[in-house]
Amino acid sequence: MDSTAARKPRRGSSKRAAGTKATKAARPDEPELVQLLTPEGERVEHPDYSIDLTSEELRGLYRDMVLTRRFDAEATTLQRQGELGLWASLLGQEAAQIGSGRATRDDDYVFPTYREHGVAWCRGVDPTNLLGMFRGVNNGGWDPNENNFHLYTIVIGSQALHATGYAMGVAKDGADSAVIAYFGDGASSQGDVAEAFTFSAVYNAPVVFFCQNNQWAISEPTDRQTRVPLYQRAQGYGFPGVRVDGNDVLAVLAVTKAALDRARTGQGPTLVEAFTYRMGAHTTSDDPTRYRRDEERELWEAKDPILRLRTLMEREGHADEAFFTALEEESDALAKRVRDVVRSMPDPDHMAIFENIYADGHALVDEERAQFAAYQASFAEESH
Amino acid sequence: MDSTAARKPRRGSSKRAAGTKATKAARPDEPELVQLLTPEGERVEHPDYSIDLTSEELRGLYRDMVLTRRFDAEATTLQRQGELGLWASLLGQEAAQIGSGRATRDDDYVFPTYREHGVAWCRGVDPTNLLGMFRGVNNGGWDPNENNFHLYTIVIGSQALHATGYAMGVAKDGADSAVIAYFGDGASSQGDVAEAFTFSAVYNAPVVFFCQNNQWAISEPTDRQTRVPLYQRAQGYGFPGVRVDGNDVLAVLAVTKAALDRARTGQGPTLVEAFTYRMGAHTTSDDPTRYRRDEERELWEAKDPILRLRTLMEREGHADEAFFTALEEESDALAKRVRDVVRSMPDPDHMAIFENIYADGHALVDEERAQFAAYQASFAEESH
Amino acid sequence: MSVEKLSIAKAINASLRTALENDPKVLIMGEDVGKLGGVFRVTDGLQKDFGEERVIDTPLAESGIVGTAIGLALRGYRPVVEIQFDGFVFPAYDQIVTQLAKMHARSLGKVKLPVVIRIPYGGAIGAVEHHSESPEALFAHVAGLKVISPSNASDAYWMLQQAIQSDDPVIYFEPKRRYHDKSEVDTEAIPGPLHTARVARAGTDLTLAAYGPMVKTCLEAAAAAAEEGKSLEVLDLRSMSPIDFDSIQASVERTRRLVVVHEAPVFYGSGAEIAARITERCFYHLEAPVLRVGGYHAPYPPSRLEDEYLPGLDRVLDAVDRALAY
Amino acid sequence: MSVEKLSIAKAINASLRTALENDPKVLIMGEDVGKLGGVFRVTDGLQKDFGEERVIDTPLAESGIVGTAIGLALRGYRPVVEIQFDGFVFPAYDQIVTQLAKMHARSLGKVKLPVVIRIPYGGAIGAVEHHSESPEALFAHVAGLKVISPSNASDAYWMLQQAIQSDDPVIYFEPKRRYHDKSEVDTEAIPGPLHTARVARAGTDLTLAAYGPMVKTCLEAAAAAAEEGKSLEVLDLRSMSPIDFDSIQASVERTRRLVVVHEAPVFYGSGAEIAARITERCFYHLEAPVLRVGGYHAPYPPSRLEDEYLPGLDRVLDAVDRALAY
Ligand SMILES: Cc1ncc(C[n+]2csc(CCOP(=O)(O)OP(=O)(O)O)c2C)c(N)n1
Ligand SMILES: Cc1ncc(C[n+]2csc(CCOP(=O)(O)OP(=O)(O)O)c2C)c(N)n1
Ligand SMILES: [Mg+2]
Ligand SMILES: [Mg+2]
Repeated sequence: MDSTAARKPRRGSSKRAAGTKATKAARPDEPELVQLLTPEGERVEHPDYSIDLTSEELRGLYRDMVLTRRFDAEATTLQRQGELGLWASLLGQEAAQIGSGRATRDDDYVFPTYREHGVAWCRGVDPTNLLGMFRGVNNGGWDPNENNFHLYTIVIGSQALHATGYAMGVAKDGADSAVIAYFGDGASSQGDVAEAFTFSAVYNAPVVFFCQNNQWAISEPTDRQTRVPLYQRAQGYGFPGVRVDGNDVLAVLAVTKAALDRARTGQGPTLVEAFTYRMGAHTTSDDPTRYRRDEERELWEAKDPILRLRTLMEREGHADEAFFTALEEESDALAKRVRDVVRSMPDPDHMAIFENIYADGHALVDEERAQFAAYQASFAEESH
Repeated sequence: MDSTAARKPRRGSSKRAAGTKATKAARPDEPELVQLLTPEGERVEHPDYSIDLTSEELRGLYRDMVLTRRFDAEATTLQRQGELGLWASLLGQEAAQIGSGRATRDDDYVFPTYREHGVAWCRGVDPTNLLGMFRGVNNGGWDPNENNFHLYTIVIGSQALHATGYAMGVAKDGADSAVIAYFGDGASSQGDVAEAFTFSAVYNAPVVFFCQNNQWAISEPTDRQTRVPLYQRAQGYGFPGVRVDGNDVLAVLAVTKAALDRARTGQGPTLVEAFTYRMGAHTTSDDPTRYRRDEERELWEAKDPILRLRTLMEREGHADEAFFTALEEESDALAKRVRDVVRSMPDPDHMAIFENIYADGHALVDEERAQFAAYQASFAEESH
Repeated sequence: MSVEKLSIAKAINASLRTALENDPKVLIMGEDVGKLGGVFRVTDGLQKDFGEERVIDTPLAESGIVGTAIGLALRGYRPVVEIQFDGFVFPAYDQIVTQLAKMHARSLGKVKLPVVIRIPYGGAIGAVEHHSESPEALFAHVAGLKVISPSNASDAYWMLQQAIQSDDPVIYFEPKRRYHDKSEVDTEAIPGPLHTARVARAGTDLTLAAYGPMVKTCLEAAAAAAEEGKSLEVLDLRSMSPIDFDSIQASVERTRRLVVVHEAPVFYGSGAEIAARITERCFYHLEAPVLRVGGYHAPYPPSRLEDEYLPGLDRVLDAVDRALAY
Repeated sequence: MSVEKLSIAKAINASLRTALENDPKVLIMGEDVGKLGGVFRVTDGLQKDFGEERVIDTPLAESGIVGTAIGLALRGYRPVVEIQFDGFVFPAYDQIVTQLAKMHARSLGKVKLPVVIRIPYGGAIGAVEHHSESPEALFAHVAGLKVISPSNASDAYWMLQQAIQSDDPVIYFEPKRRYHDKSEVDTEAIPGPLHTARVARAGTDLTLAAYGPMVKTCLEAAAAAAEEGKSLEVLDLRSMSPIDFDSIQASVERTRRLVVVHEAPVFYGSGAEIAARITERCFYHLEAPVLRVGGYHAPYPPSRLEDEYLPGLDRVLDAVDRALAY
């Protein structure tokens, strides 16, 4: 997985002539968005953002997206089989997550919401660790500091403030790391997100706000949250906002890198709105047929993030058949591993209820733990 | 007090030629702001906002500002004398409050924060009613529905949401009333204000957000809240923002009227930033010498809202000496009445603790009321 | 026919429908309450029948929802607000505590805020974090609010009717794990007072006091105890603010023993208030201290542990045994 | 000299200064804490001496303050946050309850959040609405938080030192009406454990348990009672979560009577938890029910009524008499 390995850049043959304005409006009434790879798999240029990736790097991004999608599908299956209580699928958002995730450096810090499985993948979090909370064995199954990837945050918008505070700390430390906070279109309405904008602007904190506008907050379309494009929110707080084609992994990578670079170089926060689509249900508990039409989904299927990269790669010869075959095998292996790990994931010990509530202990917890243990033991005794 | 009485408009002689752009930057680094009356008392034109007032109307505005200032000064004195526990002076903000207050119609609804004594005046709230909460005899001493002027709200920013909800109701009713919410520069940071922006935009609610940027939130200058001018906040939520010279009563009146008209005619919310200055302390408990320099105050003294209108009126002959003399007498009478009312304001009955907690009663309140009464009675008995 | 067997969820839906029909000022507001009909389908069909002006999908911002509901109430509306899950009420906590609860008193009674806040609460549904909490004590402590929770479909229907008709703000906690429990609802009955407890099962040896989801658990415990020859009275409190202490006192004066059961953590929970006040009122009647069964002083655990965390039959019976052992 | 007579406000200031000196990771954050030194001057001079990077004037947004403090703690800082007045903590309630309290457990102990939230609380200062409240129960009910309140300058100094050193989030309630009360502080003492109660006055007939501002009131009551020949023990609880039940129990086993006093409303207040648990622990020792003296179930009243609303000497003695009458 060395998609960022240095290699002499090669020029793609299908790029449009430089200078051609290659931003595209998502809908007739929507503003332009940064795009470097069209839904048809055509490389296009953008006056402000450019990218030049090696074949290996392109293969890396492709592999990330394919494996993430496969992992996600497997998790959905596991939920249907009763192995998970719930799953929040990222289907359709692979480019937004892989493009932005791959834009981060190891020393950057990432604050996800609850759907950032692709970002977790980029950060090196073992995907099976993501499943604990959805299975109900923990509320967060990885060490945030191991990969600078914070725990999933369910209370919408909260993490935007944590990211801002963390970034304030980075600045205090004089480090040139950056911080990235993920949230959704729905989350944009929460006061906490607005306060994060205010704090980050006032303290010029090195943070990127990465909003995946997947058009829906459960059953509510984006027009229930805003009447203008979300990226424009930033300017009123004094920092730039940019809308990127969230299904274009190249554009997302380029735009996020630029935003992280701004942060690193003391230029403060940026809001990136990745314009994408939630192809599946909100979660496995949701039934989107109640509130949206199939046609919309079909429209977005034509903009699939993986397909368009594959078209480019095939046309430009960035990968051969062997690569795709091997990747398929790798996907199967990943799915199998995920399945096996989840199925054998033990339930936590009952006493875990009383663990980690406090770092320095609490008399009442000690008392209740002891009572609980005695109570449990009484059953054991009875059954003797 | 008929400053809005209809009369044939008369043209002032000192207006600059139409078309001359008459916006002025407040500081070199600040953007332009709408101004119709310069600090020197010169009438100027603005391409987007115009106003034509009769002499009587000008006298009305002048009288409002003078009486408000006098009332405010009297309240400050009363606090020093121990008659009030606290006072939040509006000194310096008379134009922002009278201009906007006089822009409202009777059927409009006003949500103040805690410093809108001038707006209260315009709404017809007896000024002595404002003093109850500062004296400590009640938490709000007027009936909000009598003058469509809500109670003062101390928890910063909360009322922006109440105003938005109220405006949503106005729209539901099909009424053409408008709603205006007052808050400060500091309040702009509160999540509630941002959420009010979101809700009002999404529902196209007929509400005007009137932010008095008096440069300070207690000891914090505005750059602790934002790094760009506050009126710009609105555009990111999809509605217009405008900065007006908050010490220019004519410009404030014109800009607020226009914003209220937008609301009335189904064009949704507007943010008006009245650029002004808190000439006094935050409240009588505050000591601004700890955090700001006298020079700043002096600078703003030169922009006094009352003086500039008087200069205009005198130069253009809108009022004679008799008017000013009579007004002085009226001021003295008002001050005396305020003093007398406050000094004889009775303490509330002890049993008031238990009143109005619920509209429909609550068993525990009844029980505690009875216990309290018995307890109080036991002292009475003892002293027999 | 006015008597129907309904689930609690359907009873709430019917109650909202009745309210929307009877009073044009009633509004439903919340996240996903419209087309989706709420994540529990409690508002199913209401937007279709009453339109977007009365059944309002709101932006994703709880403070905004409650804050604008207050404004709508000031304009004469009677908003019924849905908070999607217990754990998401906290962004609205400031508006609820500092504004909704206090405005009637602040205005010396001039302003009334007939706002109902519906909150599906409690655990045992296998959910992820923040979806299984019981925060009722955090509202009951605050003067100006009324806090209630039905345990059955009939109460779900009628208590909601009464809450909507009340001129006070009411927090209406819905026992989400019982949403599908069915019982008879007479939509033409004349309901008793809202804030009174109900004897759900009569008994002589000990009183179990509960509300919401724990009433059923207590009834099961009483049935189990009956087989061992113990006669437990079960009180369905229905209201956590005010609490019907008179009814609890009357019961305890007969049974002389009291166990309070709730899902919420015991520490600073409603059981504490009941224990303290009933001990004061019944000091010479009590044969045993009032015992409490509830959640531990711990965050609600991951769902695979919730059965151990939540008060179940066994833990209730254990407390009963301990109380009877005095 | 390490022993000095300081007011509570000055002791807190000294404690913050010590913390800033000893640990470069300690930060002070809040509204007006910088140049102004806070509205009570508790942070006076700190920004001048430690700079704007360590003593931070924040935007006017409490959720933002606590939320960014959490982020700073994740980065290794130890933020000490000031909430300007009790009534303004609620916008931050969501961050405190759903994030600050739960992140250590959520992360299975991987993440520690050493954040202290200082809240001047309580009444009797003649203030306007929202400036006189006692919301401690709303925090103590929540697992993951620790809640403390000093009653004197020495505790103010040392308990804050210990709170800042703790790896847990601590809500530190400052008895604002006692800010100017002076007593001796030994800044080189070795403090006892943070969450233990202290016998503020020994006695034999009845125990008065209190914390924060009410300790002084109870001591005055005990002095007055002594003149009537009644010997009251006064316990300064110091900590509302955890509560040092062992010490209360030990005291009550001797005195056999307990009255709990706090400014907060009695209904669902800390007195309820203490009454319930102590009654359970001391059922056979108690000669009278545990009585509670506190605020009524009412919004904090306008200041001209606060003397009637707040528990004062007379109301404490009245409860003492009632308890002794059993
Ligand atoms: C404070 C809060 N309120 C409500 C919810 C319930 N909820 C979970 S996800 C969601 C919609 C989120 O939409 P969006 O921010 O667009 O993210 P997406 O799910 O589309 O990725 C809602 C309402 C929550 N988790 N937190
Ligand atoms: C939620 C909340 N936090 C803190 C305070 C304390 N406080 C009262 S006024 C004030 C400053 C307000 O500044 P601004 O909004 O600019 O209004 P101004 O006082 O300048 O009119 C603060 C911090 C409060 N009232 N409410
Ligand atoms: Mg979304
Ligand atoms: Mg200000």
